[in-house]
Amino acid sequence: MSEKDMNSKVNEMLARSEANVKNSGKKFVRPEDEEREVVAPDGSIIKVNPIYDYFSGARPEEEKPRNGIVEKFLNWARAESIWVLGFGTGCGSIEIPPLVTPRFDMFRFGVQMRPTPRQSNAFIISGYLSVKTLKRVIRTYEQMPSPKYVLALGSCTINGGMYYDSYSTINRLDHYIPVDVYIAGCMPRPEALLAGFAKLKELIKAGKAEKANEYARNFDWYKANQKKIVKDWNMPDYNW
Amino acid sequence: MEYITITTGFLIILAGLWAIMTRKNIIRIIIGFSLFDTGIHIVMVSMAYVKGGVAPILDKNELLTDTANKIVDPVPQALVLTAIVIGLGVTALMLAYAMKLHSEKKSLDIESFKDLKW
Amino acid sequence: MTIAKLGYTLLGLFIVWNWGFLMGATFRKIGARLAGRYGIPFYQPWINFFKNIGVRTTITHGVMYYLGPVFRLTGGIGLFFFMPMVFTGDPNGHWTNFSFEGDLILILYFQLFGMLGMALGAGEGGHPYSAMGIARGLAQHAAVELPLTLAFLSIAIQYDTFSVYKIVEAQQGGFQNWVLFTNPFASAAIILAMLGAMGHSPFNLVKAPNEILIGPATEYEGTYLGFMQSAGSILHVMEAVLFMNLVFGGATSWAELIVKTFLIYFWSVFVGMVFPRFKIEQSITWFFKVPLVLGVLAIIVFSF
Amino acid sequence: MISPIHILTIGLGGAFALGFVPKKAKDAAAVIMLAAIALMGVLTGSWLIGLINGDSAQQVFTAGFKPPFSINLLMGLNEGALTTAVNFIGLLGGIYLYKYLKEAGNHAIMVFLIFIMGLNVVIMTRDIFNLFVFLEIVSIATAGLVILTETGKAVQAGFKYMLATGVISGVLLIGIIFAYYYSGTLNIDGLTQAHIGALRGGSVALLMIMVSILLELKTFPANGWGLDVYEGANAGIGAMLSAATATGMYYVLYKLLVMAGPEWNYWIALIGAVSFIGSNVLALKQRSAQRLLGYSSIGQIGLLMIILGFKDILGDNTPYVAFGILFSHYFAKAGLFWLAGIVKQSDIANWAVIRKKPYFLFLMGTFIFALIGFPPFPSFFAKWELVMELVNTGNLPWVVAILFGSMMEAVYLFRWFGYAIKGENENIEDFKIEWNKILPVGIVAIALYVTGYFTAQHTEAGAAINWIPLFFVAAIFILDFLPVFVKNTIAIIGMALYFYNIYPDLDNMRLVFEAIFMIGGILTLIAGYAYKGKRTGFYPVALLMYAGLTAIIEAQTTLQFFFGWELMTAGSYFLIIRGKRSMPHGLSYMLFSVGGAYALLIGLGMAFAGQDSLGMEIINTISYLPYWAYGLLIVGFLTKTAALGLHIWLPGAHGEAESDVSPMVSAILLKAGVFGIVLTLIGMGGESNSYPWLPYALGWLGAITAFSGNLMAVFQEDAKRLLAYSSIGQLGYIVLGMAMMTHLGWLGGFSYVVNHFLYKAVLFLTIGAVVLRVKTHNMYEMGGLIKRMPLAFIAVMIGIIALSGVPPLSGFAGKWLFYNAILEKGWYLQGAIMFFSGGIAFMYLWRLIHTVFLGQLKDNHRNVKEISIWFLIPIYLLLAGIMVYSVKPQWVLQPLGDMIAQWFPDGQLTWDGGTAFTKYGHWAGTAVAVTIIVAFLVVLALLLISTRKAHKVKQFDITYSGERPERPETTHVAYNVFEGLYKAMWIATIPLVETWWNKVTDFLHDTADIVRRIYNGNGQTYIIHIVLFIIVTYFVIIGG
Amino acid sequence: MNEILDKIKQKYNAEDVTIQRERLAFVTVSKNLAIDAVTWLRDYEGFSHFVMMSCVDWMEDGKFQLLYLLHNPETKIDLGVKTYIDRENSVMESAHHLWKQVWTYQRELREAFGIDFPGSPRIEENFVLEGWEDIPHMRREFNTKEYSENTYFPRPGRETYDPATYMQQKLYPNQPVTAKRKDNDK
Repeated sequence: MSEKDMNSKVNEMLARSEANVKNSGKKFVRPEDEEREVVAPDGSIIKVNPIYDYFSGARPEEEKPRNGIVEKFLNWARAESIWVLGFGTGCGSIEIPPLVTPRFDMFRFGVQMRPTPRQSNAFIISGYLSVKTLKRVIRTYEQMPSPKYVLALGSCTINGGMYYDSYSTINRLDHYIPVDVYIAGCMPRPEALLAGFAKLKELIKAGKAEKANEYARNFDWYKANQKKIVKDWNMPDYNW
Repeated sequence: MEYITITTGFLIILAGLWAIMTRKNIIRIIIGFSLFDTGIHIVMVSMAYVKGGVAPILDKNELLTDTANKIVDPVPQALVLTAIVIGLGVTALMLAYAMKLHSEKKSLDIESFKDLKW
Repeated sequence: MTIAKLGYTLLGLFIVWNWGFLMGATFRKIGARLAGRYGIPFYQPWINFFKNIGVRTTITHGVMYYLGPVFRLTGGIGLFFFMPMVFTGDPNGHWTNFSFEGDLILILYFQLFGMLGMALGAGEGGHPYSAMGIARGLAQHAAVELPLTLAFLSIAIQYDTFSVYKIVEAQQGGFQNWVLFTNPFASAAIILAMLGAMGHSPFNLVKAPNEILIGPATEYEGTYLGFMQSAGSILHVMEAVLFMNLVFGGATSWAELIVKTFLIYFWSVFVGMVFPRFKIEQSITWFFKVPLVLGVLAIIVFSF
Repeated sequence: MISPIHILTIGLGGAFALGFVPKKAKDAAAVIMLAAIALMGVLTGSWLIGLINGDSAQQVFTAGFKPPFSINLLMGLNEGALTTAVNFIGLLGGIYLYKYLKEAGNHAIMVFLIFIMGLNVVIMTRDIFNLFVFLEIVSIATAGLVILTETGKAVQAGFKYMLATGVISGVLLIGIIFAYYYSGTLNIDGLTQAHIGALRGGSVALLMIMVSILLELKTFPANGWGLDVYEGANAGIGAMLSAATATGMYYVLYKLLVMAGPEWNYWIALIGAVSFIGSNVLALKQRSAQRLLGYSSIGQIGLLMIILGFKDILGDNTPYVAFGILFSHYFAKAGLFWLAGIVKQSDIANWAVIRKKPYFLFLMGTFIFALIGFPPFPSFFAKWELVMELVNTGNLPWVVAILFGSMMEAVYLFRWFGYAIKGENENIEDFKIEWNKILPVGIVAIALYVTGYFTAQHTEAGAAINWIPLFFVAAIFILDFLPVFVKNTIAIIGMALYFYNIYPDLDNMRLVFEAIFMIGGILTLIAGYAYKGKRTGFYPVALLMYAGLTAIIEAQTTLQFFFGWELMTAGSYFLIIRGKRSMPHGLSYMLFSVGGAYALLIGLGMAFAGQDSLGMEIINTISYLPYWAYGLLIVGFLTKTAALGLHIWLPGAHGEAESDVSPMVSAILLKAGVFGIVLTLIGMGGESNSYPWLPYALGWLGAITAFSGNLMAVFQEDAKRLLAYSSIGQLGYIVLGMAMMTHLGWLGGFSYVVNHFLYKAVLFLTIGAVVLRVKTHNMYEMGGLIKRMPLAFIAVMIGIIALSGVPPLSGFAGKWLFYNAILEKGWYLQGAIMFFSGGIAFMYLWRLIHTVFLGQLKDNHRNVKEISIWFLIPIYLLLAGIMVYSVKPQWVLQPLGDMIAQWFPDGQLTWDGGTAFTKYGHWAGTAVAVTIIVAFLVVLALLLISTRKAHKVKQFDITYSGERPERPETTHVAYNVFEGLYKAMWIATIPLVETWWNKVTDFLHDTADIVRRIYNGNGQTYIIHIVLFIIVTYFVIIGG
Repeated sequence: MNEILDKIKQKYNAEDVTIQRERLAFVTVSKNLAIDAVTWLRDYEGFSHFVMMSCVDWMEDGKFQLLYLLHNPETKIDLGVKTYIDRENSVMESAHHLWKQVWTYQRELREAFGIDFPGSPRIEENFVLEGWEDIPHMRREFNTKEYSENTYFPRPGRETYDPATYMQQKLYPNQPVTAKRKDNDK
């Protein structure tokens, strides 16, 4: 079989497969995401849209910094009290736990782990991000209160790394959520992470870590990017 | 003499009771009941008997003095008449029942009429 | 009540708030040193507090959610108000706060105020982990209360009063007069049950950080969290002060108070550092064993 | 006056006349029969009126002879009354059987007439042989009626009946002839004079006569034939047998007992007691309605025999007592038999069909309550009198036996009634109503009420009863066709006026309770406006309960008290059983109530022993076995407060009741028990009582009740059951407080009484209203309702804060007082248990508010509305009460303290401004409240200042490990919340008490099931029973 | 081993018998008989353990090759039953009733290759990808690189080297390239 034949055959098949997919009927929707009807106690029917009804979904607003010295003081406090939420899906996350060991001891820099996004102001995203995990990242990021900072840890997170050509891993995190500090490496060592924190502190103290507001400002762009790849969008446009 | 009748009476009563309590056939039970009744009647009459007394029909003058010792007591005799009549009525009614029971179950065995219990 | 007294009381509150933060930091520091780490700087709680106050976005799940931290902090402050802090020999002295308004029972029951408000607020948040944490907390609290109540009753029987001030007064004049030595069973019960009241490991399943995401407070952020930290610090000190007043002879000066509360607090921290966490049924049964028996003994000793 | 002999004339004449009526003119025949019976009735009635008005009794001799040569009849007061009654019931029975007899033909009509006539003569005759003759006529007539009108099973029963009565009459005849032989007379008076029992051989004759009469009365256990007839025969005939024949026979026994002499009294009472208890126990397993009634009839006759046996002790009261019971039985049983004939359902479970015609339910209820002896029926007063007299004369075992039998009777009758009220009636064929059938039933029902009223007037204490509330209830009952709005308004106005009228007459303690009952009642009634339609039957029973409650408060005499108690029980039973799934709970409520009432009855009887009056003050000076008396009174009252062991009815009853009924029965009704306990404890002499163990035991009971009630509440999934268990616990506190018998204890107890009323009413009303909206009781099916019902949430929140005793709300007052009281009294361990219960209470309260109002809102509740405004009004009025009490506790505690000081002057609170002092501690309620509120506001202001605008989010905007929650159902933590606690404390939740009671009932039922197999349906076996009965009686009475 | 192979050859016309190892063999049966054969192996021959199920895309032949790998715990033999199905109309009889874990494999195959198994439970649901809309990504005609470039904002300036040649050039720039580039993508 010559290469040409092969290519034409492939193209033909491609067309057929696409047609197949399109003709194969409705796209699968998870049962819990389907619209449903429930019967109210008084017998009336209530329509439930699970994707939007349960969520506020309001657009985020820019949160103006306070004035002058107050904001400076607060920025100092934020910088000295970085509460971290870790998000690890691959090899990257294994580099975070050493930070609490005596050798690296991030606590002395005012950095500590928090279990819930509500109480964290820094978000470490590590490892390659598939579309599936990106959804969780977006949701978690949006749930963190402003001001919030994102540390992208490792090449895969930053630009796809060795998975640059995978059908399921994203290439550039900062097209989906704003990133304050890039910690490159495959994998970065804990020292690099500590350096990242130092960098973040600098940024915060300088008042430059306002990426949360940037997200709000460019919300439509970010959302469009996110929705481009997340096909079964089953959460509101903004997760409060 | 009087003891013979009264004893006979009681024996008949017992025989009747025995029949009522042990025979399974309803007709026999009714006969037993008749016996039981008859026995009672005999007892009644014999109780009224006064030794050497005559029938309490005051047709002779000598009976008018010391009457009570010369005639048998008339009251039980009157009673026994009533009792016989009633016994007859009861027996008749029982037989009517027997007929009706038989017509319903085609049986005269008392064991087969236990629909109501407990 | 004079303005001066109110002023002193508020000053005391401020001291307690700060001391609570410092104690919290010490606890962390001790933990760090135990693990061979340097640990947080001692001023970290204040920074955390200010950072939390400075958080820009706030969410609310509803009015009750909003009021939860208010209840909590009011609970702490109220507890402070009703507790005589420093014994000066004057029942209406400056540092007796508002203890003229109520006695030990008021203090005992007022502890629930903040808990209840917090539970309701967290409940409205709708997070399942909040509910789980609260359920565990309540179950454990009930179990802790039983030996504590018995011991408190025993002390009340001993001194024939429910007034905390009078109990402190009766313990003056040397450590041999402390309840710790005059009523050892009650003291033992309190010292053990205290671990549960303080809520450190092994009795901290209520807010197990990795399992149920610090439990009740899981949805709270920013200012709420700042308020709750404040309440927590005040409550920690107040718990320690309560046990200090009841068992360890009270305090005649702020310095003594700080030393004693620190030692009391250190006891629970020490245990917490050493022992792993109990499951909730384990902790309940634990309180029903040794502390309860001690509590009953304390009662029996004094009822004859 | 027409001579009573003409009854015979009329009867026989009528029967003869019927012979001439053409066979086809059936209406004519039936009318003649009715006319004849009516004529007899008029005759005897005119005699009765004459005799009541002072005419002298008349003795009639036939044919001018003297006994034994003549039939002689006596027409005295008793005879007059009974013959009138027989004719009356005969007339009604005739009407009832009108169509039935008509179809059966002239012969049957004739026989029925003869039957009634025979009974008349049986009652009047003074000649023993004549008695035999007419007894035979009656039984032949009965059997004749059966064979003429029936087929199938009834005929079998009729044959057994013939056999048995034949043998019995044979025995009677032998007895008669021997009696004549030894005494020479057949006249009962003659035999009495001859002291037949004392003659040689006469005792055997007497035994045979007496035993055969006893057997004719179908004494247990030789009564299988009677039961079969009751079950098999037409209900109309059953009614005649049960009402008329039994009445006649009973009077025969009465006559003959005079002849037999006083030594027989004991035996009659004993046989009566055996019969009463035996047949009532055996009836437990009955499913067939008519047979059940048969057992009950026999039981009632047994009771009447006991009364006869005690006629010397009862003395002049005998007729009163006997007639009271007899008439209740006579009307009620006839009515029930007739109802059975109308409903035509053999299985009692199918009686649910009666609900399709609600007024029948009313009739059935009337009869059943009359049989059990509830006010206002004659049996209530008769039973009261009987028990009072028996206890007074030291016959306690007999009283216990009587009440045990009555209890058993209550079990099966109420079970039956429960089926009728609550059973499934969807698939059962409806029944037809015929005017001639319903008329007699209605008449006897009304007759029961009328006789009840007049029975009450007969005694001094009874006459003092305040009937106004009952008349009000009756009026509301008549107005039941009106819509809810009107009835509710009338009820509220009525209660308000009544309260306004009586409150000046009450002392402080009674005023507290009356205020809870009446004001609470009015408030809960306001919630009734939320209901639409007619709400058939609600108002009469609710008001009946309140009538009972107020009667308890107002009672001047123990009779009035008990009267009110029973009314309240009846009313609350009906209220409770209105709930959807409340049948088994209604039954157990009723049984515990009846049991408790009997304990009370004995206790009150013991109080009456040796006293002149029935005034309420007699419980202060009990001299006859006072320990037992007070103990029984307390046990009686504890059934209402649902102390541990007697509590198993409460959770179901309160949990399943309607939304506005739950607060009535929980917040209000339970206080009746507390009131009783308060009365008893005062009666025991307060602080210096000489019965130290009673309050001590009571205290422990209270503490353990508090503990287990609260613990059980923690593990409930049903919101209303949770509250119900909570009520058990709270009542435990109250009992403990009262049991302390100190000023502080009582103050704590009373403060709880007031508080529990306030917050439990709030909680039950709110949760009930929520349940009305969301249509489920299960907490895990609710959740997040704060978004939809904020006002309800606030109400529950304040309610639970008050309940848990968290300052500054009112609950803390109780806790604080309790601590001080405990320290003063020295009940440390009880106190510790109680305070531990408080900690547990906190758990279920949180669970209640969390799982219902917080957490996740369910999809199907998205559009539910705020609870009804009519619920909100009373709720917020009550909340206002709580708030006032909280901020100004002295306004409540000071008057209460003053009131309690009259019994417990020592150890009062001292008030200094707003601060209360005890020996041990101090509490400034107002100041605390102000401090906390100020602190709260300051903190709130700080939060408002330091927070930026809070963004309002929705229910799934929660952190969920990066995920989103899928459904509210899976995100709401509500089911089995306290799993950890359960793992630690499951051992304390084993339902030992319930198991125990189940064992008891199982034992009784199994016994019944085994023993009743002696009635194997074979006529011969029944004869054997009869013979054995005679032999055993002989050996026991003569031989023994 | 041979015994079972003989049997299956006889019974199901198995072809292409490969004995891979002592205790591992593969047979190919026709599409219609495949599930029958697997059932028979499970029920009668003791192959009670289902090891896995996989698919090979023979794009050039227009076939998918399905493999059911079974294990007999008694004899410790692994037997792979292969079958070919049409690539265009890729439907296969479902084996979900034999082992529950087959559900998951079939879901995976459905998502990755687009093979339908009618009747298999939850077959419609997503397996690893959420909301995948393109052609099944394991079909060989799917170009993953192109897809990635079109979808995921590739970082500009990225260069790709073959590690072997690149490293050789870096380390030994003066020597001729000996390492052969393996040309993987067509």
